[in-house]
Amino acid sequence: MHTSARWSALLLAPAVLLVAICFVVPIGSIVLRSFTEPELGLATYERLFADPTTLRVLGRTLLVALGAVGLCLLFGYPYAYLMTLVGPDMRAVLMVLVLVPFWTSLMARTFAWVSLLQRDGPVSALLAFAGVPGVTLLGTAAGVMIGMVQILLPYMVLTLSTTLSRIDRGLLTAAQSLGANRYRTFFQVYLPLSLPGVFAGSALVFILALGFYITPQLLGSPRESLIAQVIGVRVERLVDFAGAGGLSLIVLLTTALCLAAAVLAFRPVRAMLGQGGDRR
Amino acid sequence: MSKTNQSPGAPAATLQQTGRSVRLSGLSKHYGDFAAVDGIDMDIRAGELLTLLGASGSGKTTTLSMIAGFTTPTEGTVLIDGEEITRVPPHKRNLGMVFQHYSLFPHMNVRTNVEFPLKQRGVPKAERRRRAMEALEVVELAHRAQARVTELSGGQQQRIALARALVFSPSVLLMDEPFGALDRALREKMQMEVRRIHRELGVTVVFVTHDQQEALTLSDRIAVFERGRIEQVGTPEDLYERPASLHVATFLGESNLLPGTVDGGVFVTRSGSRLSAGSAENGPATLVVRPEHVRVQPATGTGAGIAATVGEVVYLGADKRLVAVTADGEITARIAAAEGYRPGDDVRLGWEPGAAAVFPG
Amino acid sequence: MNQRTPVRLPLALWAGVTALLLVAPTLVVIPLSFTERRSFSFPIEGWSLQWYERFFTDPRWYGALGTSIAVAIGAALVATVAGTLAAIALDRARLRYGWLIRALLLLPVVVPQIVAAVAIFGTYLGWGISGTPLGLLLAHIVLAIPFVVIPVSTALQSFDPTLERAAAVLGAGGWGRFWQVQLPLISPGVITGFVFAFVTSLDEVVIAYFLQTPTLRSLPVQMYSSVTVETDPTIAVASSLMLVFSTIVILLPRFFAARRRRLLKAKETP
Amino acid sequence: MRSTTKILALSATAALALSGCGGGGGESGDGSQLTFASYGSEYQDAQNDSLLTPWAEEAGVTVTNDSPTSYPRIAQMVDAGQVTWDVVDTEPFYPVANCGTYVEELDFSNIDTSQFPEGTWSDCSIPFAQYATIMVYDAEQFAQAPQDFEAFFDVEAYPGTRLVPNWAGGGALEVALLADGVAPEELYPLDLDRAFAKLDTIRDHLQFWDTSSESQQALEDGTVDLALVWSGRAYEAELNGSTFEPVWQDALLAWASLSIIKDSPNLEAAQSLIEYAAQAEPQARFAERQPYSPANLEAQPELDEVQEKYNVAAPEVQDQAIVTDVQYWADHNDEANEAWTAWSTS
Repeated sequence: MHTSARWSALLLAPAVLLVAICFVVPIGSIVLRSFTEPELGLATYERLFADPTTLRVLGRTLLVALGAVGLCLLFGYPYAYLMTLVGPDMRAVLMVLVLVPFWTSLMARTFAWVSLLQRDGPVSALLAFAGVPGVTLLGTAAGVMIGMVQILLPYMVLTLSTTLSRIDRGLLTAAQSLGANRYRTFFQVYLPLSLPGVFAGSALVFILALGFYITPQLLGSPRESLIAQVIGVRVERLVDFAGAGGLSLIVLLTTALCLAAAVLAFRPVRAMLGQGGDRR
Repeated sequence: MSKTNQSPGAPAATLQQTGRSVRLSGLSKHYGDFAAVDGIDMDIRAGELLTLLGASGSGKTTTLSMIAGFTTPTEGTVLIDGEEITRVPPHKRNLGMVFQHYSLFPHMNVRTNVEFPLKQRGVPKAERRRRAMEALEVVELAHRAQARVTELSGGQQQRIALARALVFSPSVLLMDEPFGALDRALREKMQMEVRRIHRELGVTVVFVTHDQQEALTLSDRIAVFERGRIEQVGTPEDLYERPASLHVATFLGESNLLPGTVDGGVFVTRSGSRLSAGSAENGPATLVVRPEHVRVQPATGTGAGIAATVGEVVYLGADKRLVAVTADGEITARIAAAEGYRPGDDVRLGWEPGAAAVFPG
Repeated sequence: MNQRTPVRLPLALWAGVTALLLVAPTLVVIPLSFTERRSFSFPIEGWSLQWYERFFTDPRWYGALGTSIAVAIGAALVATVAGTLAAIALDRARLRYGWLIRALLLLPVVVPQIVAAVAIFGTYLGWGISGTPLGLLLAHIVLAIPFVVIPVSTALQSFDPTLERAAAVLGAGGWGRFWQVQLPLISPGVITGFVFAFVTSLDEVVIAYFLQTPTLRSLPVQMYSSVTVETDPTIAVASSLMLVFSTIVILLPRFFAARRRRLLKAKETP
Repeated sequence: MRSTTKILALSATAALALSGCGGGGGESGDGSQLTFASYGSEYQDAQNDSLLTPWAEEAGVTVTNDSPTSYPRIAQMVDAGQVTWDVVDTEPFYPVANCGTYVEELDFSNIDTSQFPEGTWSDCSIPFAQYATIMVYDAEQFAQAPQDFEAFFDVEAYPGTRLVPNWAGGGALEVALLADGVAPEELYPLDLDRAFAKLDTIRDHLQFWDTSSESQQALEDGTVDLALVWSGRAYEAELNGSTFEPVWQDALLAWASLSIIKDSPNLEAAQSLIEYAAQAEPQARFAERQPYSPANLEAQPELDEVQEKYNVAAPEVQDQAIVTDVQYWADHNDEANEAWTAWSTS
């Protein structure tokens, strides 16, 4: 249906105005402060890049986010795939298993992990039982990763299952009837068809992982600090809004760069994030 | 159809009506430099079934879209019963429409789909239900009223779509390649159904297709589209017997084409045979003659005509198809089944002067 | 449907591990909420209801719950309406700068919440809405909009536009087409969006932390404060209640759907 | 469109009604109101019972509480000219570092500073309670009690995990230098490079706490073996059955600092509250409620046995304690914290 420009402007207005005024203006002003304080110029950035923490933590954040994406796919894809194979009742059960943690407060889940991963906690006991005694995951990179993956996994599964449930299983039968074995069918037919979901889910998880604050704060040690925590320190301990604005801009640009790469490389992501026009 | 012999799908009285006329005047649609439709003038008479026939990209679908109101013309006007509706939005045009892929609402059942247009018109619930059931009876699917649309076959879905398009007695029914997705047998059955419903309800139908056989079967009149223009409008017989252009002649039915030149009322084939050219102007031209108008005679006879050798004879039941090889290429003829020509026989081909048409080019 | 691919054992086992990872950590909060000691440590030696009593008698806790739910409902409603309308406009009109608008609307997901929190706090303070319900509501609406736009856009991509043409030519005006055809068909996306938005607001800590006043404190902020200031198992009560509440909300409609399905099946095969 | 606006307005109203019309008061400026910001929870409750409520009754002022204390929040408030807090409880360095910029100078004509330990008050702040950053050790783990901070760095004699505060001013830098042989009187200005070098020798045995409750939790759960914690948290942990014991040698004294936010709309009432808070009685009442000791050494709180054990105001503790140099921290907080972050995140 053709829609006049005036109508679309009217439909877009509430969301666009809300985001622009209540979000972009504040972000813009803090980023602006990184260029205007203490005086107009790039002093803030010289300061930030002279500090070895900036690049080190930024690199670590990217790696952790990638790791989280990988693990979420490793756990999430087979799970979402299974959801398409089982009957409606079982599918409902599997869906509930995803939605319940998704709905449970992030604070609560992070603290559940604290108590699970602490020294002599249940996970340590389990590992000791499995023959690896004396391991404490709290305060380690592994602990942070476990917590992050558990929190991000529902986002991946929900995004994937939307895509996977739409894939016509008849195509698989067709491919198999043409002589492809199960694995070839999966890798040559099913997997390519599921890529839009994989990239949408990965992009979502990656972006969310970049901004993780509470989980690494509580499950990790300073050695696992991510960029959000460093920004937090800038603001809360140093009351350095200019520096925080500068770091924010760096994170924003990094994210934009990663997204741009994903968008350029993969059409499905472009379809999701780009113009809604090129459907089908 | 006699009144004592009504079929089970007899029309409900409420659906019967007087169709309206549609006039397209100077209608154009340009996309940048490209003219999808290029200045069309056409009158669609009240109650007739008119087919827009053409290859894909010929402008027939864009024209239908402008009648429906989905596409705004760049120039020109659309009038229904003399009233201009060029800029009226689709939902205020009171047209029925059937789409190629049925476009039934998947979240509604059969009956609520058919009730949909009545609901938009504020028809009370009880009457809505009654009329929907009547429309479903017309398409002989009343017994599936409660079914989910996804449970139905393609043919059934298209009949539901037809019922939905007719239930509110629209002045004009638009059909956009409605049977393209159906198999051949079902398509022919649906064509008969449309003919029946059109005849019984008296609605004006504008039917888009690229299938010339379908167009010939269904239409009161056919408009042949080519490159955004209408080449010819007429009854199937007009078009078949008296094509206005070489394109129309070749697009509809089977034709023999003979290239040659017109010189003072005489058509000279490349090999030198001289035939009547009627009133065609001098210059390079093509002679067109239908196979059933080609007369085949034994070569012994003298008289005018083209010398040929029988190449192939195919028995078709009611008649035979004979392919004759001439110095100007193959010419196909339909001959009576009783005729005993065999491949290799020398024959002489001819036709009544009025049966062949000569077009420049 | 009757032609199912057999589920292989390794796949089922792996999915089982995943399910355990998803659910087990959440369940640990339940026994923790009944602990006798003021500690999060295991094993739990004595049982007590004192933390539940505390949750429901201390206005800081039950008040925070009320604030959280009110803000989450408000934010989710507004974000769902605004986000759905925007997604529709972006889907239909091939706007020249559509991608830019889409990027703008997705921006709140990209920006780390600590940045958003500090920026929003500073700016809202200047506008006099920091520490007011309106300020928190606006921040959460904005944060939730992307979580509506994404699923609704996805739903719109699978929406057949000729259905809308069909509805139009059958007499449905803009509103009719929207309410009777488009919205029902994209409703799974809209509902997902609402749920995402609700959860986003309910879960959000950092911005709410900066915008808080003692009278406007959301449950996550109360939990965070409680945990950073004292070791208080009431947080386990709060999480257990949220867990039970959300499980009920998720399970009920599914339970009814499953029952209806079984009833239908029973009817079809007498 | 119109309905969107309506829904927006409706939910805003609903949220407003449900959350009980928030927004701290204190902007009236007629002296009948005051907003007090502190660290929340039972700590702030105790401040209310021992200090704010008695004062408010006496002065006829309505007190609004806000929490937690947040430096960026103060900065934003003052910079935006929208000050909603009047009196605030902060770390000691803050009012010294921001005297005259983010906090008001105090009028000392009605405040007796003679009873405060030297160095605990400034032009812009008074101490309300004191505590110490001390070393604690797991008595079940180590038969031989460690005597001083050298033990903290001796992983041979005292193997195990060490817990330290995760910010520069938390005390780990001072402890590292003292353990490395720096004399207490030569501690400031801190030699950061030397401190980090010393800390690096036990880097693999270190864990960090950001909030004091984390440190208390660690003591109660026994997840560490030695720790630098606040005395009050060690006290709470002992009440909950922890097996950690304090070492008072070279305890780093710190205190809760009260000051007035710059451009406070209720300056007079704020000054009156500060004057009241400097007195012995409210400080004694507070010490009875919380594991903090009075900063006014005239105060005579009635303490039980365990409270007495952790009483920082006791003469024997005061004698072996080191007072944190707030002027150093006021001047070098940013620099030291940047260095700390660079070190701790690597």
